Amino acid sequence: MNAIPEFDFDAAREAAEDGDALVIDLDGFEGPLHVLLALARTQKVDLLKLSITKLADQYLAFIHAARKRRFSLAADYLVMAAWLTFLKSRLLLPKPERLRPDELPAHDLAASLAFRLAKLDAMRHAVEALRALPQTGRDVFVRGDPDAVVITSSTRLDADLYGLIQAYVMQRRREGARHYRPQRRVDAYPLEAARVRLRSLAPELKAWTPLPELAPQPHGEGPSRASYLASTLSAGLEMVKDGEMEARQAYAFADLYLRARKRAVEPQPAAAPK
Amino acid sequence: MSDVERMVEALLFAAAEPLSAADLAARLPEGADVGRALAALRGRYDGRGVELECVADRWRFRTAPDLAFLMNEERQETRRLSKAAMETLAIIAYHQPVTRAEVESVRGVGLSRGTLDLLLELGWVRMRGRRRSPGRPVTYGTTDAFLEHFGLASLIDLPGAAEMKAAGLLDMDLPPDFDVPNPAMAPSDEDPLDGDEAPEFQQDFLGEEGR
Amino acid sequence: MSDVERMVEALLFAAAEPLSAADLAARLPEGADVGRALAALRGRYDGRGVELECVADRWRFRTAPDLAFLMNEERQETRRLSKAAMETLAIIAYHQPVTRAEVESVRGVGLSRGTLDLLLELGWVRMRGRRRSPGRPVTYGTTDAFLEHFGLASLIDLPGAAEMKAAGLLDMDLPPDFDVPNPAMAPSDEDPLDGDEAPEFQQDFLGEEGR
Repeated sequence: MNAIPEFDFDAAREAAEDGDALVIDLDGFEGPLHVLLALARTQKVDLLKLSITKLADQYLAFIHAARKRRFSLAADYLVMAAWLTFLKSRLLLPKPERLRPDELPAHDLAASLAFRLAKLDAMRHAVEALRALPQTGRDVFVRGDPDAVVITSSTRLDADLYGLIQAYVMQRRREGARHYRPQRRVDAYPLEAARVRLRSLAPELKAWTPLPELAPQPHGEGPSRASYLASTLSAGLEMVKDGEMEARQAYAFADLYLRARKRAVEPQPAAAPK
Repeated sequence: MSDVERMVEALLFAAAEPLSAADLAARLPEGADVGRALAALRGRYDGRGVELECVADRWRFRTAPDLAFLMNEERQETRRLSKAAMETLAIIAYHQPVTRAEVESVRGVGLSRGTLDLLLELGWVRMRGRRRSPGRPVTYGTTDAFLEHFGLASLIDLPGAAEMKAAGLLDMDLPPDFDVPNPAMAPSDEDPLDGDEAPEFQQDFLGEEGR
Repeated sequence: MSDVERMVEALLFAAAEPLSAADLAARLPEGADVGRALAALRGRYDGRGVELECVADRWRFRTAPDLAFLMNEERQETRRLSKAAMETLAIIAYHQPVTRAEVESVRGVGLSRGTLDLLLELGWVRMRGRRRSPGRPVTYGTTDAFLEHFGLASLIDLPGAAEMKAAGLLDMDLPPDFDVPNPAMAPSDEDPLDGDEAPEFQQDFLGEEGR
């Protein structure tokens, strides 16, 4: 996939005007696949017989509507939009295209997407089915007062791998804490230093760069990694506020990316009308 | 009612947790037919206020599901699992052994911190081993506690599992190329022919949002 | 079986303590004839492995007195590994071959005799050899039974730092030099055990504890 085409906003608008677009809140969707599934369900066909081109239009209309309502969309949604546009164009092209050896026929890609949606759909049904099962402690109850002589099952021993590594980490942590010498000063990375450093880096920061790469690396003595990260983030956010940098994060707790803000606003391609 | 049946009934009533047929046999007189006693008891308690049930290959008495409304005093306030956690649980249950990457690929989003560890902490999910594939990723599966909580005798009894399997929906094999690109590793490894199209595409959206 | 009888049965079964007729009536639908249901239930359970009993006007199920012999069996069952045992096992697993003194140094507390014995008895830990260092202390490692129980094909498959992190166990609080040893690549600085180790092991222990 080496061409990321421009969005086909005309098709998207048509789909929207056809009433095919869901009016949706972005809340409640965890990612593009969940949105696609909700859209696909509106086609009311077997997910494996889905019209992918129609789905692509629906999705682009959704993105379009979301942006009109000034939702800030995570990068995942936009990447999916680009990928669907690309897939749609390949599906609509006449066959002759010569495939690169590492390229799959468009119809296989479409079938795979349909399969993924069907699978996610099956899992969401599974969630509903699990929730509907009588659950212990919620719907069904075991004996409230078992006999004093506790009879337990002898054929299982509660020791699992998670417990094992948890026990290991806890001890190593305690071991570390024992060697902690409180008289040693705890160094913090000064915010001013972080500001100066980030400002000096900014001109080179043309690409999205993960925060950990921007923060200085700890070396033996001195501030901890956490302190370097925190001060660099803090300085970065100030610069974002001042319009000098941009920040991106795909979802909560995901890696945070920073880059310098481009000064001149570049001409917009054929974008959505107001 | 046979003696063995009485004994099995008493043991299961007294027990603090489900017992396997082997656990029961170990406490009964030599040669007792545990299987028959369990079948007879199950029939005897059918439709009653308390029923005999098989969970995770072990047996227990429990109240009938339709009487749940009476049990307000016994009901434990359980933390309601988030949608993400429930989906993750379902994917692990139906696909096990399954890797973290596979769970993420089914959902199309990364697992946020706190989802998998919550399930591990609850004791419903466990690490099972490692996949024999490059990188040897750790695989996850469900525990007996999971089956017990949901009242399932075994994994075969997961609702709809047979149908999903028959429809091929539980396969993990996707064509290797089917991969929605990951924005975190965006355009650096792209074909140079297309110049900086991808960054421009980002710029486009940012620009519009900033309007 | 009447509906009220079913409800009374379920309530008594799930209750944490004996219930009076008034307690039951308060939780049943208006107008339910509790007395009749209790009498019917008592008759139904007569002669069974479980009986309905009334003590000081409160009702409860209890196992039939003649079956008490089934319950009296005191079993020393190691169902849950003690915290100390789990921690010791974890250190042996990751740091093997490891001496008793090394285990104690990581844990920061002395290792009680019973803990190591239990692990040896379970067959999860074994004596591996003797360290080539002054005093030639015995080294310990894990067994095939350990691998089997934890679903590991080999020691290489023990979760490493990456998996610990994925499971939410590692965070930035850890010292920067934190690493998880790979026991499959441990250096060989030990001699094989000589023939008849068991008595010597005892001696070894006695000597060490008697210090």
